[in-house]
Amino acid sequence: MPGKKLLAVVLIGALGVSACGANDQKPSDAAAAKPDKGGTLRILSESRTINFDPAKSQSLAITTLGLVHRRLTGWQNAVGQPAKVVPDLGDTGKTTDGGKTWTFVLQEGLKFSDGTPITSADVKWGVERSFAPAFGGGLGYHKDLLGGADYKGPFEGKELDSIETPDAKTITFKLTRPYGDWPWIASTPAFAPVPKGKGAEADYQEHAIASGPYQIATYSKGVEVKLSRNPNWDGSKDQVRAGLPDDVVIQLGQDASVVSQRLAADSGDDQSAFGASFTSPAQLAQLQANASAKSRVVTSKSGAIAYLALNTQKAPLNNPKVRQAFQYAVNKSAYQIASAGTAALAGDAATTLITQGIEGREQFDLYPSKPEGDPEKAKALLAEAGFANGLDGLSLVLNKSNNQTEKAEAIQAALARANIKVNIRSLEADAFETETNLSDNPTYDLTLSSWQPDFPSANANIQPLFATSEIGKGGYNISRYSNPEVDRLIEEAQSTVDATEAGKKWAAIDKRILEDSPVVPLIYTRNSFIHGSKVGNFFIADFPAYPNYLQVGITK
Amino acid sequence: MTKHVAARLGGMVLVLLIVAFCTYVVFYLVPSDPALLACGKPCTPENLALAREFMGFDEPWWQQFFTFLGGIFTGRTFGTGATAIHCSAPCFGYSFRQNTDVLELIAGRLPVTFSLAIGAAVLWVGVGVAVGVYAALRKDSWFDRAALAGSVIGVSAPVYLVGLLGILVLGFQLNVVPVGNYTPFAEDPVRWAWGLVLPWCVLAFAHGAHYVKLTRSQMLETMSEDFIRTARAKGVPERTVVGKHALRNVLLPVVTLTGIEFGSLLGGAVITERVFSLPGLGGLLIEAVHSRDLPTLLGCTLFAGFLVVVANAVVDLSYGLLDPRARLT
Amino acid sequence: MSTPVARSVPAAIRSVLARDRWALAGTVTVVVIGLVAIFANVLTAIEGHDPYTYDATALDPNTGLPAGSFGGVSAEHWFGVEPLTGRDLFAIVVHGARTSFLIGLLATLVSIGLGVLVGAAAGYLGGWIDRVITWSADVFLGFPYLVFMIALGAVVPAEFPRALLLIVVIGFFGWPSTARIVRAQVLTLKERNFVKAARVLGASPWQVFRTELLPNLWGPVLVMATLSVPGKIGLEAALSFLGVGVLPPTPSWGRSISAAIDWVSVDPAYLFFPGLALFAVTWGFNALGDGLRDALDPRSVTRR
Amino acid sequence: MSALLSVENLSVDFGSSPAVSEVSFSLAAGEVLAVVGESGSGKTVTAMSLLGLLPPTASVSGRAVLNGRELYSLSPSELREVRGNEAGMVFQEPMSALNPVFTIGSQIVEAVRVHRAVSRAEARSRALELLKLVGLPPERFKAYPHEMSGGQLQRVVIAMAVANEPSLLIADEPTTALDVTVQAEVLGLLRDLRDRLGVAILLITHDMGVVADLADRVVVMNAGRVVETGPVRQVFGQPAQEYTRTLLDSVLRLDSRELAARTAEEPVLELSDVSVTYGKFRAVSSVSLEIGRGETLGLVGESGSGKSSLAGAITGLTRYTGRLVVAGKEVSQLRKADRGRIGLVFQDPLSSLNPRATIARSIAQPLVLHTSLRGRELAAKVDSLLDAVQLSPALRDRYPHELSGGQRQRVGIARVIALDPDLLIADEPTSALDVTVQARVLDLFRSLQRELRFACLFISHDLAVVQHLADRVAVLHRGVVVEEGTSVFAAPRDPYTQRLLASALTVSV
Repeated sequence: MPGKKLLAVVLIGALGVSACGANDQKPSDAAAAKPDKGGTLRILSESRTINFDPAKSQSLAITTLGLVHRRLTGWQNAVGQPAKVVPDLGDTGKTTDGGKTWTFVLQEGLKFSDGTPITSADVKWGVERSFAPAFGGGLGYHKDLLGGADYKGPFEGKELDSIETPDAKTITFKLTRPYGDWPWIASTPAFAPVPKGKGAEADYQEHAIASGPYQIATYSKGVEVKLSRNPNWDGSKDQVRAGLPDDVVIQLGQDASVVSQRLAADSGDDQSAFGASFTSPAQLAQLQANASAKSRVVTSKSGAIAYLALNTQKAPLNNPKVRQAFQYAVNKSAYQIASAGTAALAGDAATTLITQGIEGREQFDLYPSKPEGDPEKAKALLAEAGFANGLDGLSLVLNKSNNQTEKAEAIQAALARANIKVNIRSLEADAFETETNLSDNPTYDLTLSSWQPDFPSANANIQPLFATSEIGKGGYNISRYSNPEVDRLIEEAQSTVDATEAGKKWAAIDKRILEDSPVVPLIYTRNSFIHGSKVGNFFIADFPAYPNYLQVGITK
Repeated sequence: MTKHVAARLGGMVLVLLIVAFCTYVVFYLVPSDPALLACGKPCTPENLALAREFMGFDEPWWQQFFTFLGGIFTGRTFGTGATAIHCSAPCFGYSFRQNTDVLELIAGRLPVTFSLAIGAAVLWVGVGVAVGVYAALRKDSWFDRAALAGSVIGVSAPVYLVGLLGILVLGFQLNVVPVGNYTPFAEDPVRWAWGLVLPWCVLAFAHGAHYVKLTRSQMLETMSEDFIRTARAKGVPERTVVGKHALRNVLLPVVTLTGIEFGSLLGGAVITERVFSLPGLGGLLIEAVHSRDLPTLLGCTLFAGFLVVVANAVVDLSYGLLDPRARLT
Repeated sequence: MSTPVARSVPAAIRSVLARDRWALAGTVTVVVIGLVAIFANVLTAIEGHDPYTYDATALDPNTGLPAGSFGGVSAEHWFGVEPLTGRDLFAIVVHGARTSFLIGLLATLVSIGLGVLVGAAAGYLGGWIDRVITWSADVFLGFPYLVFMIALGAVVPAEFPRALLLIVVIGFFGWPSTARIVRAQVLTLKERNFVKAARVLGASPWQVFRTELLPNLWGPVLVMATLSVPGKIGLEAALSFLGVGVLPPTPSWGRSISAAIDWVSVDPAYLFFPGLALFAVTWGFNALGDGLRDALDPRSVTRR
Repeated sequence: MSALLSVENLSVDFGSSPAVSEVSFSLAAGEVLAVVGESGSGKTVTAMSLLGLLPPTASVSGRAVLNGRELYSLSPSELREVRGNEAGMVFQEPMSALNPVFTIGSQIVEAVRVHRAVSRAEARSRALELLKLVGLPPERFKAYPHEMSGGQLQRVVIAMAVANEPSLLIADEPTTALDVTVQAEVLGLLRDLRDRLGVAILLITHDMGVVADLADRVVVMNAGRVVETGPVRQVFGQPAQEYTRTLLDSVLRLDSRELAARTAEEPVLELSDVSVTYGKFRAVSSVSLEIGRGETLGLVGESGSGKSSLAGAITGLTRYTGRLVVAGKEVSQLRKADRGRIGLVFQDPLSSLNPRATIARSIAQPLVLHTSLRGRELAAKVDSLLDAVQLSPALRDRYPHELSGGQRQRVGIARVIALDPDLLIADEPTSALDVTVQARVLDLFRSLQRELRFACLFISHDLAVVQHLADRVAVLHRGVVVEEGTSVFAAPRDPYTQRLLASALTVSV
């Protein structure tokens, strides 16, 4: 779920971009120094596996996987600007029928690391591969749109008819309905090319054929992955990857606090390394004491939206008045401290559903109050709804592996001020997911969650969390919010091809949903990363809240 | 003799089967679904069903257990056609969470855990026995008192507490020893040893304490035996009395304890490896528990049970070597 | 066969405390922490905080660390406060003692009780009962029990009281080692003539166990129990350390220590107080147990 | 003849009370000097002091000169030279005196090599020579201690002690733990060694028979002091001291008289064709016996003869085949209520009493199990039982370890007679007691039997005790009763019985 997948994203992908930290921090010294070509970049990852099989990956376009695989389209992000979809292997796509049919044209002269040319058939094969049951686990937004409900992948000899490759450069997707964000979908991992006919083996991830600047040199399970230059990658044909270092070494299974200590010490190889995981509040507090280390901490300006989901299908939270009371009852300030020690490190208090850094976002606050909340107003709303004595025995479920205990306890304490009594129930990840995402009849009233869109469109912010189709059955609509009007508006916005126009529609939907108060936005969670002194061009743009790995280089 | 060995082997296999079965049942009851992970995002019920079928989770649970057992002897194949995954015999399961044959996972982590355990055991048995013997010989001296006080502290201080303090003081404050760096022995033996120095010492401090206490009391007991008096009456030098006559008898319980501790190595490794961030079996186990990776868990528990059984057998065997009374006739 | 000096258990305890300074110090430590656990509510009432209330005002607004030196130790907060939450650390440590003692002592009771019964049955009755029990003990010792506890913690529904679960699980997995020792003791005792005499007189196994065996097992059992309490307390702390022990917000030393690891270089007090408490109570029981063993265990010659 | 060893004014104390005070004696080359005394007389401490084998807490004063060397002032390395070289030592418990984890051969070799710079092969051949000397076959060289019998082990210990042809052999109760026939062999070996090697022997023993058999002179000790010294013949024939006389009077003498025949009464115990087997081993085979009311049957046998198995069968602790009837009921069918009809007195009185139970509770146990007596009545009954075995009721709240050996055995008897049993089985009830105590316990036994008229199976290896107490005697050898009747001592028919009687040592001078 949001929480868990988010974690997975963090671990599997690492990121990196820029610059501006919280407290108006200047771009760090190292980031300012211009990195040269060459050197060995080290990435210290908590994760024990990195899935280089595009079909199985949920990696963002700008993190680890992007070093090895190119995709049909790419992301361009920079500080102070919303992320844009840009050409990668192909152009950004054209539609002639209002978003139902999309055609992409690949650049000339592209080659895989083994020297064979990359054709539209290889892209098609890659997408088809993601339908095979053996290659599950990746981002699958395309599957429904391509109408592949009964399709079980290309290894059984069948092709997916909705993808056409009239020639080696052209690829056409015929969608089941108009979809304006298809160019964004084409930047998800499944749109990386796999040489046609290859990749049937389960361990393809360990020797995947590269199209990006690096190829997999060695893959030692659980220990490290060494990437070396792909001789067949042509930098002039790639506008999203700088490909500066000669080698990239990803050390796996690193303990986060040890990583933080090592990078703070900044000696030897660690000077050209950065940590792929968030720096924890404890580590941040520690880094404050070390001027050199402090200057090498990069904090995102914004990030995933953390929210309290209210189960809108279960009494008494099926009453919008009651739900609105929660908007005032929570204490966003205590939540900030519980998550990172200070508001500056935790991230701004959130009032909208669309996260910062996304095209078309509008800032508004339907329920203005102090950061500490307004328990009196909450009580009044509850009284209006017929609960003058408050609420008792609400159940708040938690995903145990997300370290949300303190945050949940902060919520629990805040709600208590408005006479809302909550019991916290901590579940293991699978049990939590089964209850929130799969169950038809869940018993929870509240749950804490956070959501980072998988691509920089408000669509990815709103649709997975609030469309009726996303309730249960594996969807992430955990407030179980269902409003035919909103569903219709979502479909309309999704089919809008013009980005600016679509953005406006999404902003309106944002407001419309919050009027019903299915969730209480808490904060836009900031992420902090630390890097060694020789790592240059290490920035975090407005979206996503991860460094852009593709631009990082080593300074001399 | 042959019959005895056969009975023993049979018993070992039965123990392992029971361990495996209990592990299986307990973890099967845990709400868990590895197919969820392979299902993708968003995870539709159709995708989930496909993933389940592919992994063999659509069978009834008892049948899955027998399929698992069968795999040990015949190997298993998941899925069909070009994308099928083959896990050759002995197949201790295939982890879809980690996309690996479990045996391969264990084999990959084993060197770390063994490096840790064997190095530390050599240290703690050696130092523990030496200190225990010396303390017993100098009973009531300051050395004896210090050894006893130290051993009570060693027994009382949790490994993770001592480990953390060690990392903090020696690793980060004084920068004497490296932290969180495991180098395979084959790659660079010196860096291998240097990287493990701190964990070895910490483990040796905690475990060696038991050996000090055990050796000391055993030594005191042995030194009051009649045969020690006989040896002295023969005119045997005191050094030989201690080093030959007493020590050989003292070693018996030490060997037993070592065997038991070695058998439970995996359980202990869970905490040690977490503290020292070492990529060993304990870490694999705890990751598997947290991610409900049933095949890996089953494989690990079976392996752990196997270690215990083997350790017991080795203890029995070395008993026979050390103590003629225990020899089979 | 040399016959041990028969010393009554209370007399042995008295003499140990009179003679052995370490054992006395251990006892004092255990008693003091025990009293702290019993009167946790009173103590926290005197200090004026409970272990659950968040207090942002006790934190440094720039870092989320406790305001003030050494973890915010002050007249207001005797052991300082937790970072990020501002909860009172003294209250947490004191209530953590309650968790530790409750689980440690009751789990010991369970494991020793089971171990004595099962071990005595194996040793005294012999035959197939002995074989089955000895064999089961082997099976149990072969279990990676830590993994099992972790797993059981996940299987049992959240509604089930967690402390009870830990007591039962920790206690249950402790029986084999006790049973082995008791079995060995009973095998020796069984050969002693007074047990034979009772059997000749027609006493039933239960009567023999109660009147002949048990009085002679008290010494070793008490020693085993005392020495196994710290192990049980440590195990609870270790499980909490691994995140599978008592559920938050119930205070637990192990969980505090686990949480404090990350903070140790900036807020050592957070590790110091729970760590010290855990060490002190473990050490206390061990020192007392060693003293008792010297006095009660006939095989031991480790007199100080 | 100048003294080989002379001890002058030896005093030893362990902190508080002196264990040995002002002991003096001397020993000439080739002479056998026995030091006798009951437990606690200080005889063993005296012997141990000579080779510096006392625990470090002991403080020793006085002088002991061996071959002109002052033993008590030797440095550790000088002391080592004396040990095993000039003076060899033989201990009481051969089973524990040898290191269980080394072969006996290697232990003998060690004894040789410690004092002689010889090669391994030479030491080995010397060890084989020694084995032959003590009458063990050379194959035993590779044997481990647990594979050998007590008598064989004692021979090994002796072989080590004489390995370097010492001038003095200190033998501390060398035969106490051995069977009668084995004891005779070991004593024979010692005598032989004295004759062949000319070694002087300092013999520590409590057994007057052993003294009479082997020693030239005797030192009688009591409570750490020397009571009397002189040639054996003189001291035993005309003891000068009252204590010596009492000691000698307490020794039961074995003679060849016929036991007084009794008229047979109704049998209380009947065994016919009783066998006990453990796996393939037959411990008791086809034994048939009977004992009438008020009668005592003495059962004589050495270790391994099956007497304990037989006792186990009769008390229902051991499975058996055949017919075994007590007071008209088959033992294997006995119900709990009938169990009280059989009483059992054990060899080691301390181990037969629950160390955690008071004397009163131990005595009351059978009454609690089998009668409805409780409270005041029970206490009164316990007191009367204590009185019956001539113990003060003041002992009722004591624990076993607070009593002397004789008192404990009386408690054991009191407990057994509490239920007025039909049959009493006494398994070596006095062998752990000093002679003077033994005599008194046996007297008590006899008077109780006269009064209570129980049938008694009296098991002992001590022929004199059996002769003293029994009406009839049965001899058990390898599970078979080889001879039975009243004339066993007067006219033994079976060769084993003859050998047994021949081995028995007498004090008759």
